[in-house]
Amino acid sequence: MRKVAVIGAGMTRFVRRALETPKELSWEAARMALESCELTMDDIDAVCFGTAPDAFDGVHMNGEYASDGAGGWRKPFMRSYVGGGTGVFVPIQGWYHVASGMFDVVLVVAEEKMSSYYPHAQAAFLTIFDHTTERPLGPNLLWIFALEMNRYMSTYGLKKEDIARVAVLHKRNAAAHPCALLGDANITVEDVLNSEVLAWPVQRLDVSPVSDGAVAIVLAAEHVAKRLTDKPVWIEGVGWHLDTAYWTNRDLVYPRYVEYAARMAYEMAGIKEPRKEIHIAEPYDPFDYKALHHLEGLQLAPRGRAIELYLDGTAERDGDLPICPSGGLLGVGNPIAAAGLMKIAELFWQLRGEAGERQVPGNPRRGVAQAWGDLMQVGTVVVMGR
Amino acid sequence: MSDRVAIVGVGWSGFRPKTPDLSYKELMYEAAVRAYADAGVDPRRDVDSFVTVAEDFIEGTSIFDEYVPDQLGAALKPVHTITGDGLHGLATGVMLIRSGIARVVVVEGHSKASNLLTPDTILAYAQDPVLNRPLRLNTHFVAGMEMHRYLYESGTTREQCAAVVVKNRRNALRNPLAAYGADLSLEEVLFGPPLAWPLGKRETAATTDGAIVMVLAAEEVARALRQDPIWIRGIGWCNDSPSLESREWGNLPYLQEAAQRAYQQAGLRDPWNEVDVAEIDDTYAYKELQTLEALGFCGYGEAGSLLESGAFDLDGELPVNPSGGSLGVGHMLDATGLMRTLEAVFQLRGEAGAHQVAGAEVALVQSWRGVPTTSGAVAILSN
Amino acid sequence: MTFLERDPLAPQAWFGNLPAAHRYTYGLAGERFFRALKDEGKILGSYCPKCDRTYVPATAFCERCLGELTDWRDMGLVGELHTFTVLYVDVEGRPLETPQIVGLVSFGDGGIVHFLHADPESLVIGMPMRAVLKPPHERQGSILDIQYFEPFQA
Amino acid sequence: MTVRFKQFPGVSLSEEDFRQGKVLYQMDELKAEYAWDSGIAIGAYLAGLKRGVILGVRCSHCHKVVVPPRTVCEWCFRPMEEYVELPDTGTVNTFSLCYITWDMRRISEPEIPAVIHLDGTSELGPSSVIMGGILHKLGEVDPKEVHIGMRVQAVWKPAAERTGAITDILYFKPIR
Repeated sequence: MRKVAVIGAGMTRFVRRALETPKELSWEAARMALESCELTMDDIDAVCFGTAPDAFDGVHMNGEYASDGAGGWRKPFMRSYVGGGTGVFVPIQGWYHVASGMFDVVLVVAEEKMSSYYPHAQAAFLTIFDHTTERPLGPNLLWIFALEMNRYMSTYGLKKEDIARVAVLHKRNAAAHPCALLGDANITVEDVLNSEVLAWPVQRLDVSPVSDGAVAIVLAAEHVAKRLTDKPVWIEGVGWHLDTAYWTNRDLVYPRYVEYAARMAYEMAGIKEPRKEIHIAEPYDPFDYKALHHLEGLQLAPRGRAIELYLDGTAERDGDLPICPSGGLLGVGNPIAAAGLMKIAELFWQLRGEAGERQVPGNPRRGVAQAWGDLMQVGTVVVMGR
Repeated sequence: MSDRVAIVGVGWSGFRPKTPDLSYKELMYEAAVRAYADAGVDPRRDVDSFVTVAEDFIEGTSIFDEYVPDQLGAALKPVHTITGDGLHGLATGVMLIRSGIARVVVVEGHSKASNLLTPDTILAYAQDPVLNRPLRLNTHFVAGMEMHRYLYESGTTREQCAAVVVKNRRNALRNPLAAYGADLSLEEVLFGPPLAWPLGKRETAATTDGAIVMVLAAEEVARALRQDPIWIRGIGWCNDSPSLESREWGNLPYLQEAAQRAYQQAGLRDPWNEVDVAEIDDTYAYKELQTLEALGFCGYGEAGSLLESGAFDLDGELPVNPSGGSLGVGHMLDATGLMRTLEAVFQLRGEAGAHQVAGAEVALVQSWRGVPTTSGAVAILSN
Repeated sequence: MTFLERDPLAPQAWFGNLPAAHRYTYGLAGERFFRALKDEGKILGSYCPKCDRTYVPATAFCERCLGELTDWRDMGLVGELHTFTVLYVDVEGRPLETPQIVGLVSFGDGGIVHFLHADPESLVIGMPMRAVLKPPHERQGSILDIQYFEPFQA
Repeated sequence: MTVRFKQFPGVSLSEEDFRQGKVLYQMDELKAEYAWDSGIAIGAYLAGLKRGVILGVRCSHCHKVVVPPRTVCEWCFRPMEEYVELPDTGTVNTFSLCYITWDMRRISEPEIPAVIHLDGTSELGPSSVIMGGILHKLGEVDPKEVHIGMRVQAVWKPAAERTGAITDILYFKPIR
């Protein structure tokens, strides 16, 4: 297998409502990523683009529409799409572009402009449900999260005040992120527990904010990466799995699809004991309990016990396994596809020791990023190391 | 390409303007069963990765990716969607195999065009929301403007464009999968109802339903599975500017670029003499001529007269769209690239029946994602 | 290919829609371009010195090199007819009683897609066309602040 | 970066900016309508609902019984063998008390969506991760009393009003 490195990254601020068009958000992130590794579009062989439902940006075939901003002009350009998992899938797409031997340098861009959906982006989620057997019930996105969270809490007897610690840690971490929408160094568990109930057990502050933003990274084949940088960060493992669409025919208590995706990535990376061999984790955290769910799927905690990582300080920035040092979706924001790629950018900066105020101590050598999406269904996992 | 990838199984279903007896899942399932039987693979055991091509607004579902796995035997397996044409899906399969992460990949594309009650307003939502959409124009205007500029720059005539329709719909009469076979005169096309002058309605492909599934395999697996794998020797894809204001109108530079990549991989120097059969875009009749030129089969402005000379007929020097193309088979939305690939596989296996091109060894397949996009792909296949 | 049979009483289809409404901002470039159109009656372009291209409507970035474009220029109101069509169907696909004449009028290396006000027989690719704007007080900052383009004789 | 970049792009707007006309914007609405062919399996499911019956389906290979029907078993990739008429009773697998509608309007009386594991379908267990659950809503119940494991039964629309839709079941109510 050809080795593939991340050699550059850039991102916009994540904001509630951006002035920029989807094209312009993509361009801002892409341009920064190129500048960060001192490349120009002449050096780019192909472009991979990620954006989640067209219903957000409000353009049919949004990939085609935004392609110029992402650098797709007269380039091989493709958009990949696995719902919420897209942000961590699009670097996998970039990886196979390079690993195939067909391209040496690939620009990977993820963009989302959720504020275009009017009046409220959440309404777009009605149409992720089966058109015939579920949509007539008027479901919303909160339903499935609440159903899953309840199943998870009830099965393992988890307490809301414990789960709230996830939101608190991530939002506090985000206070140090210059692009964050909801960083808050002083937030407390009580704040989360006192926030408005949306769909019990889900409350306002259990949820990541709807946002606009874009992130871009540059991937290069080994021979190019070594020429361009002293500090390549290698993509050591990639994995993705999609479970059945019949989500009511499964137990929502455990994300098997994340486990399968993680095992695929770990096998490729030669990881046998993930808890010992991984130094930073960026699990997908659109809701606080989801981070726990995903840590279990990633085999970083036994089933039902991921919360212990938060209770005993392991998850903190200076803990034994820092979790979402970026601030995650809960803190930085959740422009769907861009949020996933933000995690990849965070690992890139962390592993190069360039994360500034957010830098995890101890020269971390390896990290894992993961996203989730579709109907409680897809896991996408990338392992990066230096 | 050095790491060879082959098509080892193909399956299809539908290929009718309406498929009222089957849901989209059942349509996909039927094509999948055929493809797996053709390849001799069990999807639960043998397939490493699955790729589908789809767009949400065409399906009427946000995140259509959700509903892909079950009927393909792909549940709890690596599956992902490419929002592109079937050839983009095929290219993705090739990359997955060449990267070493998969040895057998399934690529799926489908059209339930008959289920769309408002196809025109959906397509209009692909226009730039600020610059173009406020004019409230039917998106066919892009094709009308492109055709006009192409005729102007290349000297191609409306008669030559109409002749594409006559040829392709006659070819379709020989293809049992084609829904729109017809024996039309040039006049019937030329003086038919207008759509976006100079483009006529009869020069525009009608849609059809169907699903296509292909099984791709790495060389060693392909050779173990069958005697006659069809090799993907080269595949290229490219975009031009998406904006109507800054793209090129008379030429297809993105297609030239995509073709050069595919030719380079395949080691093709002289497409006219080395390609035996071509299945290329004819969403609108003029596109076939404009595309032939962009692919380098002839000089700019020469395709029209070559067509009139019979060069692209079924028994001509370079049979183009022997299947009947989109005009004859029907347009299958983003499954169109796979529809053309299916025909190429039939041709290269010698299974095309009444529209078989004698001795076909190298086929070119090309597709475009339609208005208002500038997204095209080219593949070179051989037996 | 399936063991299960279709129930003859089954409804043929399930009817539904994909509800989606949007509010689009004009963006970094669009904000400035459309304000100039609305307030000053100007069509602006943006120039990329590296690629030697002028984008019209002005864009914030060059699609070729992704450089930021800061050199904005007044392109005048007269461009050249690059191509046009006569459209016989409306946005829903229904026949139009009066066909629409739509063209791309080029300015710099870009142009404006808009309605053309002329006898189609009289239109020739390459001829000069002038933008006819709405009166200033009716302009809202929209592509529809241009009413149409018409042939221009200098 | 973060060390490298001093400034990050991204211009944030507020609702006020729109209201006060500080930013230009364009509104539009998608007109996207569909007639999705119901097909064999879902067609039969809908026809069953109209008759007042919930149809499941059995796989002859792995013997699981699931709902709604499908023509192929997604785990064995074998054709599904037969429809099974299921009782309209089941158990709450999980639920939520939802104070927000699909388009984010606030409501005072919560909707109670639930995954209901229907009787007569496959069950979760040490060796099975598959069950026959459907998404529906609960009614005729005090939200405070809803719990996982609660036994429930479908409340149907009157036969004359049924159209062959999942909403032919109004909701599930507790079995007392």
